[in-house]
Amino acid sequence: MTLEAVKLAAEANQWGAIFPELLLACLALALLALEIVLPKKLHAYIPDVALAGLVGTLGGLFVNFQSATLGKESFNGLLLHSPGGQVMRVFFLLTAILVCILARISLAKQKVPRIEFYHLVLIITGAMMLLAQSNHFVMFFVALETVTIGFYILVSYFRTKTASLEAGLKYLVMGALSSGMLLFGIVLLYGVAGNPTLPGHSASAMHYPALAQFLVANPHNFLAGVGIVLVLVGVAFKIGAFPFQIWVPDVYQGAPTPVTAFLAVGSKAAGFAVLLVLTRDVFASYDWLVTPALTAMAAATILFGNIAALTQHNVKRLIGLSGVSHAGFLLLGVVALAGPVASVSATGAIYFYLFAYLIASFAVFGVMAHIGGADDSDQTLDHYAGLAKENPFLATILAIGLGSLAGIPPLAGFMGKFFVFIAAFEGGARWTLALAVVGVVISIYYYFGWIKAAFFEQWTPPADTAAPRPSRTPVNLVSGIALGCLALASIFIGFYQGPLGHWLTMK
Amino acid sequence: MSPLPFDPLLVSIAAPLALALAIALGLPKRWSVMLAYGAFAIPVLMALHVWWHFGDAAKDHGYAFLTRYSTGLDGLGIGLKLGLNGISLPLFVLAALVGFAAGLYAIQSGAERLKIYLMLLLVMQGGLMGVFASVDIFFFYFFHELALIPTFIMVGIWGGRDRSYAAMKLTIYLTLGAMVSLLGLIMLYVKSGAHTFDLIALRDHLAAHPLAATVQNNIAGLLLFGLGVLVSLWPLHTWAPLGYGAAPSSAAMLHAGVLKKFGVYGLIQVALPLLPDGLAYWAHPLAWLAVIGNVLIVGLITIAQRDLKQMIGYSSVMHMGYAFLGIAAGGIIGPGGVVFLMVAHGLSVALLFLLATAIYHRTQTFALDEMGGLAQKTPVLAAFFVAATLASIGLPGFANFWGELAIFVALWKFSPLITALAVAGVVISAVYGLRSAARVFFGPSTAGLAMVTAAHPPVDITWKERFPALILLAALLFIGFWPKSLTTPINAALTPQISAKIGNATGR
Amino acid sequence: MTSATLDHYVLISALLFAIGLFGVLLRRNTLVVFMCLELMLVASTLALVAFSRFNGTMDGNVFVFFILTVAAAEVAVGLAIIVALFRKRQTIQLNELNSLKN
Amino acid sequence: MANFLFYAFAFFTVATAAGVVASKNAVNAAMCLLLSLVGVAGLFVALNAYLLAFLLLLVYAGAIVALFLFIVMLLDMKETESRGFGKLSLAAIILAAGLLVTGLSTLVTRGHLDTGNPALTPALGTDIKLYSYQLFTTYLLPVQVMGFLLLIAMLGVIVLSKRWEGSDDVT
Amino acid sequence: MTMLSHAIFVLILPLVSAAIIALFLRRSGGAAAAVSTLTAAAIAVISVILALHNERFTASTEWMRLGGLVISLGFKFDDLAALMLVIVGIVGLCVHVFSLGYMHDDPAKGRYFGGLSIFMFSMLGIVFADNLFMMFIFWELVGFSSYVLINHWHEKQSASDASKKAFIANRVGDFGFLLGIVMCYWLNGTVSLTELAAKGEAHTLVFSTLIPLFLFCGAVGKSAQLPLHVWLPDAMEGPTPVSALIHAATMVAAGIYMLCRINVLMVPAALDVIMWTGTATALYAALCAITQSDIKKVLAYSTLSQLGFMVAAFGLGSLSSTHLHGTEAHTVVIAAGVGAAMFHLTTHAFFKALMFLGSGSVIHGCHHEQDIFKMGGLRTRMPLTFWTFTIGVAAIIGFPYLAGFFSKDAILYLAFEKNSAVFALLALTAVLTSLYMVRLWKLTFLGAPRSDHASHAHEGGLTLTLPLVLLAVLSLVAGYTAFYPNVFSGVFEHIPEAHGSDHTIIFITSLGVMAVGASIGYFFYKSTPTDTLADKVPGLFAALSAFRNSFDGAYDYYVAKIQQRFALFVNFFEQIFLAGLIVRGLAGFVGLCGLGARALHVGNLNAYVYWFLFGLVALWLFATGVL
Repeated sequence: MTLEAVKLAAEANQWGAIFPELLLACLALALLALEIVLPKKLHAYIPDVALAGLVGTLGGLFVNFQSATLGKESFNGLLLHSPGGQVMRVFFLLTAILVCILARISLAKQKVPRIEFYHLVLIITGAMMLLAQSNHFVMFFVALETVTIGFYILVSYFRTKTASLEAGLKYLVMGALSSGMLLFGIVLLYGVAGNPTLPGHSASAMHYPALAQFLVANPHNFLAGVGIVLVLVGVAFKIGAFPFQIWVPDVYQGAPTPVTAFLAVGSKAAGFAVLLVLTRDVFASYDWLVTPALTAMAAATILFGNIAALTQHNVKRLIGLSGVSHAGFLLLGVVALAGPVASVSATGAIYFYLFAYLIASFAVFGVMAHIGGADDSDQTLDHYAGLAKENPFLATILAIGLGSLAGIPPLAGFMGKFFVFIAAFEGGARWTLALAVVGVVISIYYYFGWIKAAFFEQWTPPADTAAPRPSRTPVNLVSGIALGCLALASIFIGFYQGPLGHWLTMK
Repeated sequence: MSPLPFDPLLVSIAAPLALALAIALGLPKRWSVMLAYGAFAIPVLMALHVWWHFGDAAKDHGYAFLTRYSTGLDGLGIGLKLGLNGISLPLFVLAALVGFAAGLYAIQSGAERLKIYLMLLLVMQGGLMGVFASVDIFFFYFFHELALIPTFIMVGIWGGRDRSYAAMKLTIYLTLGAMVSLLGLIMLYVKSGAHTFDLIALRDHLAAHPLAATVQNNIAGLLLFGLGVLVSLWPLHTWAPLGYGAAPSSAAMLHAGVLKKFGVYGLIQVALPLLPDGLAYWAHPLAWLAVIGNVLIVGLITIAQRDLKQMIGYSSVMHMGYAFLGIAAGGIIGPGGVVFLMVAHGLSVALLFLLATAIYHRTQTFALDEMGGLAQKTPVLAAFFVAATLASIGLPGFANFWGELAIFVALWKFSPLITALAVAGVVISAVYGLRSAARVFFGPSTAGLAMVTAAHPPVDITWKERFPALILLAALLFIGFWPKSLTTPINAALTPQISAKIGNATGR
Repeated sequence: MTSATLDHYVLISALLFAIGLFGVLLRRNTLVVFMCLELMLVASTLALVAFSRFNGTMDGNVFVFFILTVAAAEVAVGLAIIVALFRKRQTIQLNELNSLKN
Repeated sequence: MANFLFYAFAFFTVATAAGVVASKNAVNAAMCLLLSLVGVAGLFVALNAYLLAFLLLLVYAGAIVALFLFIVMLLDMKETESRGFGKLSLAAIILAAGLLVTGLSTLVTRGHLDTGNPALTPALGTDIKLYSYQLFTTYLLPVQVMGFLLLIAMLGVIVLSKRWEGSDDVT
Repeated sequence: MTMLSHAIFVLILPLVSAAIIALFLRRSGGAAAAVSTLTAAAIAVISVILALHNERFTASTEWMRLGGLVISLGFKFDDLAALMLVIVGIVGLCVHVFSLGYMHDDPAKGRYFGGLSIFMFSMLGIVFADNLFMMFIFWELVGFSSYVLINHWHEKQSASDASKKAFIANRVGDFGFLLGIVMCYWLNGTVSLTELAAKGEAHTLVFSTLIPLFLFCGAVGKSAQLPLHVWLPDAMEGPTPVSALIHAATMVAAGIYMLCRINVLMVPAALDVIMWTGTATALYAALCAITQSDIKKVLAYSTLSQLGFMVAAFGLGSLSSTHLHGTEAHTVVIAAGVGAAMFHLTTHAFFKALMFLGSGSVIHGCHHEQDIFKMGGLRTRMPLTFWTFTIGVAAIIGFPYLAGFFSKDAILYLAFEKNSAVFALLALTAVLTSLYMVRLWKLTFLGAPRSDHASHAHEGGLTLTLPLVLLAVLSLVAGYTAFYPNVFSGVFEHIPEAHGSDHTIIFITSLGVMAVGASIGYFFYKSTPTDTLADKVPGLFAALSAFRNSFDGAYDYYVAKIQQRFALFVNFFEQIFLAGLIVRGLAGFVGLCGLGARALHVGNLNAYVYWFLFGLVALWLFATGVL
């Protein structure tokens, strides 16, 4: 081991390739520094710094979208900078921006520390971006745990509320459990793939390409199969797929609304980014194992998510369970990818779906943040009664967001579903697709029920004044613009897919 | 090409949508209302223009005025391709006319929150124009859904009795239909192997490489189920009367008059040329379902209705049965008759809904039992209503007759027994049609009506109501007296492809 | 007594993992549940080290570092949550912590 | 000798781990966890991973379990865990146990792994230099991320525990 | 102008008139009346010109084409059409003129005359139609105009009901008519009357018993044969001139006209059915007429009865007679059914229109009193009406050498030749006809007035009387075939004429039945305010009334007790079973599943951990294909 070797290995660490993540990290540190340096009255502007930094990073990423490292590995193969990775980076940055905007609304109603929240969001975002590009199980695990532990804190961030803490605890236990399973799966894969008596074994068995090579050489290894299933369980927890969705409503309800949004969109998308890479590139030769598992999971997830959301009255639980069903639809795309006849457009369809989901979800969460009071775990459909009369802007945004989530044309969500359905059909998931259609029909009931509450019903104060409706936060400029943009984007993308449409034929 | 410097089809889609967007972005009410006249009139002008020029226009596969706009999905074979053939042209004109009438009626209706009402109606109108102008199957579907959504909201906000339940039921039912038919379209897209939604390209491709029979059967089954829900094929129809009963008049006019035709239109435009064997496979079950369910059972149910609007809703369900029968009958006469009937029924049912609301404004009720003798006060309204009723029950002179006649003629070749049952439906429709007209208008005034009319002396049909009604009635009569105005393009569209493909009526 | 092979280590590791999982299932004291979760992580490290040893690769050993760090961070945050919750609710029994449900 | 060590530590580890699950008292459970970790450390030693064994004891036993004990003491719970299970949960427990046993036995019977001669495979875990080399070259990025992980963990604990002016915490 | 353009002009003219009235003259009844009447006059004049001009032609143009289905708008102007055209034209003009007076004070005169114009248009369409589709179209349209005109006084519940009934009964008939047309279209490839005739000549026609029977359904509806006759008596709710025009002279006769048009399609079995239907209708209606007290209803039933005669005549079919020319025997087949039916149609049109208008005059004079038991003594008060009416009565009962005498004789002779049972029944019917007509005549005009209205009755103006006179003249002369110019020979040469002993038999029979019936009618009935039959033989009267009402009763029972109940049941089924049990049930089931799924979120972490374990196992089982 010479110095040369060390140097060589160190040079493989191309820090320039992860400049957005680095920027986020620096920004996060800068926030903490600013909190110490700045006088108290200026603290109110620190979130704006975070927001501006995020927007700047996004801009930088756009400028450097076709970077030199695109398509190449970096950090000794820990990361792979794929086009999909770039797309997900943009996705997470957008998510973070919107979460920050939501946080400005929600945190204002709470007596909790502010700056740390943004710090955490930035770190988690960076970790998610790394996660989406990881090409090695160590990187994967570390980034994943960073995200997860960050979320433990965020979920229980409103520590003066029992609900938030309880949600935090539940997320902690379930998250740790799933991490344990995931880790054990990784370990098994590592152990099998490094086994010198097996063909195709590798010294760096946690490197995805090496592992994939090994799996191709050993298409029916039992332990590898167990490992793959355990890894899938870990990822399924993240995306909230049945039967690992059970935590979703409780945690979504208890978590602060911006965190719920972050979980629902960011965490779920991270799970899918990982699942996409794993099923498509790593576990491809185990499609005999992965496809039936994912198919069953997708079908059950769609059905369960929609059916369970049907009777919900608390909108946070409702949106959580509807998110479960969306995970099911996305899984349908993954199934199409993993199937024997891989669909060409599945990857792009999933990305498209994710973006449509992001736009629609944040529109809804944005409205929820305005409607919810200080105790934002208690937000029911009744709180929306008469919204259309009192605040037509929010009501319209809500309707567009929910419509897009429900998959009603001409909104973006419909296009997402449409592409995923095409992919699923190409991938041969016929019966699951049929179930998905049933799911869509069921979902209309609760989405429409929500719209109904906002548009068709009048607010009648309950007989007992014990539960007054929380007053609605007025819409400020930034969130107004953000929500307006989200709604318009939902419509616009529905009509004109533009460059996003090219993803669908992206390899 | 049309001699206009712009694409008339795109303009007729974009004009209403643009105004809708402008209203959404906060156009003042005065301007909204004023511009709405224009936005509803532009499609009519465009439609009449293309109709006039259709005969001379250059055609590709029977399609004139073809233009394609990319929306970024070229890789998937999806693009906004606009054009009209002999089947879509009549329906395009229908959509424009009924939309115009409904729009005019809505503008003067003075509905609560008129701006939003108009906005939704404009979205509907834009979508409808798009449905019939789209040559791309995806956009054909897309525009249908676009036009569908306002219906839900309009029923929910401006609806009548049971509006909440009706809106929900309508939404769920129609989503089911739309999703299942989407599934069928996706299956067609994937299985065809052409990887395009362009109808013309698909036709060419499938002519060279026809789909296997089982695949055709499956796709046709999905489409029939899905579109069957949308067109209220028995027993998937229960949303229709409820929804129409609750819907505000303009929404009901546009939905029952035009939007509902989407399903049948899809079967003729998409399934017939692309899936001939599949349709033939389902023809008998479909015909029996339509004749026993839609025509006879629903016909009897219509007789038993006590609510004017629900009755009209049921009658429209019944008439859709004839549309399915025509499709099952095949050949050129059957589907051609269906296209004819669609246009005619669209006009007549829209007229009926308009008049039903006009009646409501005078009687304050839709309950047939509480009405009577209104004709003494409002003779012209009565004349309009009777004319609309007679049109809808297929009196010669009105357009509906030709459609029904052609369908019966085609159907005999398919099955004389079914024809006999279907023709029996004509008697049933006469029973409920005349019964309702008599209940509302004729005979002595009822005590209830006298009370209402004492409070609000009923005026005869006003010009604000009369003008849209006249448009529809004139169109009905025009087509009724000059059927060739419709059959010439229909023949041109149906003859080349279909006579060769569907053999069960041997070219007749 | 046969010599300890990789299989033995994997078995022990799996056993530890299973015991941990069983503990999470069984116990109602949040702290003990948490301990059992740690047990599961430890089980993984054991397998990692064993694989690393028998396969003659280094990655596994290095991975253990990261796992230990993650475990430490997790415990810190977890215990903080548990303490905060205890201060609010005066209990850490799982079956009493169910204010979030339908 | 090595075999004896293995069996002894293995038995010890499993037994004490069972103790964690079985002990009534949280303190006992923590002590059992500690012992179990010692057992694992022993197994590490048997696998020639001396550094890791040391680290395990240091980090886990020294820091984590101590933290656990500290919290157990701090919270000073009077109530013990409610005992006894309903019929349903008893059935579920038995089923779960059955599943776990089945799973384990499947793993053992089907998951057999041949290895080369362990004597011939290099015991890389003994070489401390190798760890540092790997951590500072190949795995430099994860190490950096770990840094941030620890940072946010710290921050998180502060956020969750510190009293803030104006907060309506009650203790 | 060619004759074709005359024909087109005649057809279009009333449509234009109707359109003008509908669009512009709705409120100015006088102008509407003028337009409509002038139109009718023009029609009458041109009709006569067309008929007299010896040109017979066919012409057609494509109206609609859909694939192979071509529906053309055409003219088949032969002697048959010419005869019908003249009848329609003349009766139409008379009725228009009569209406000028009769409807003078009606507030909705515009609508009335518009309706009349529409009717003229539709009726002429039937007359001219050269194919069955076109005939069907105008067939429906006359139904529509009949509906409008019956419903003229729509504020009366009875008028509203009657119009509805008429339309629906006609629709039932049209159901069969349409099926017959469609069947003929597919079987013979054409529905053009000319082409069908040509095929018949060339013996390439495909026969089927069903086709004529289906087509006959149309005639049953329109010409009010059993069992669809029920609408005609009720149709008397319309203004009396309408009854004269539509429900006596022209529209109801369209069924017979149509049958004559499709004579080529007839087969013996179908003819038998037609014959018996006609006979039964004739007898039934005559029995019904005896107990009527409403002047118009008596005439309505008499119309029914006479239509029965015509239908029976058509059903009796053709006659072949052998003439000896030297040594060669020529067998000549004449379409005697067509001839007899059309002959009777012609004469009936005149005398029945006359009587209806006469009754209208009476009703007008008696201030809309229609009950004959409240009349009486009008002979002196309305002499012109009395005399013209008397001519009508004489004609219908077959008073020798009046119009009805010849045509009825022709039918009786045909029946005598072909079927003695029918002959007997028709003869019986003729007795009854004389009886009820004389009864009506006596009760209305003779004796003393039995009400104020009757005693103050007076003759109407010129517009009321002039048509009566014209029609009376026609009733006197229309029976002489020689009276007609030779232009109708295509029809009239088929009129069966009895010769020799047959002639004597028929003459005597005819005279006998007339005399018997008339005597009974004249001597039995007293000019009293109550029905003499009801007083003297109440059992018979009740039986006859019940017999008359039996059809209405049956239909009412069917509509109210069967159809309506079945509809309600189906509706109930739909609401409860389909919309309720299935749809709501499905929704409820999904909702229950939702509640179940919701209940799974128990909030307890331990329970959630089980999900993970079981989920892991399930996933494994799915993955490895066990599940």
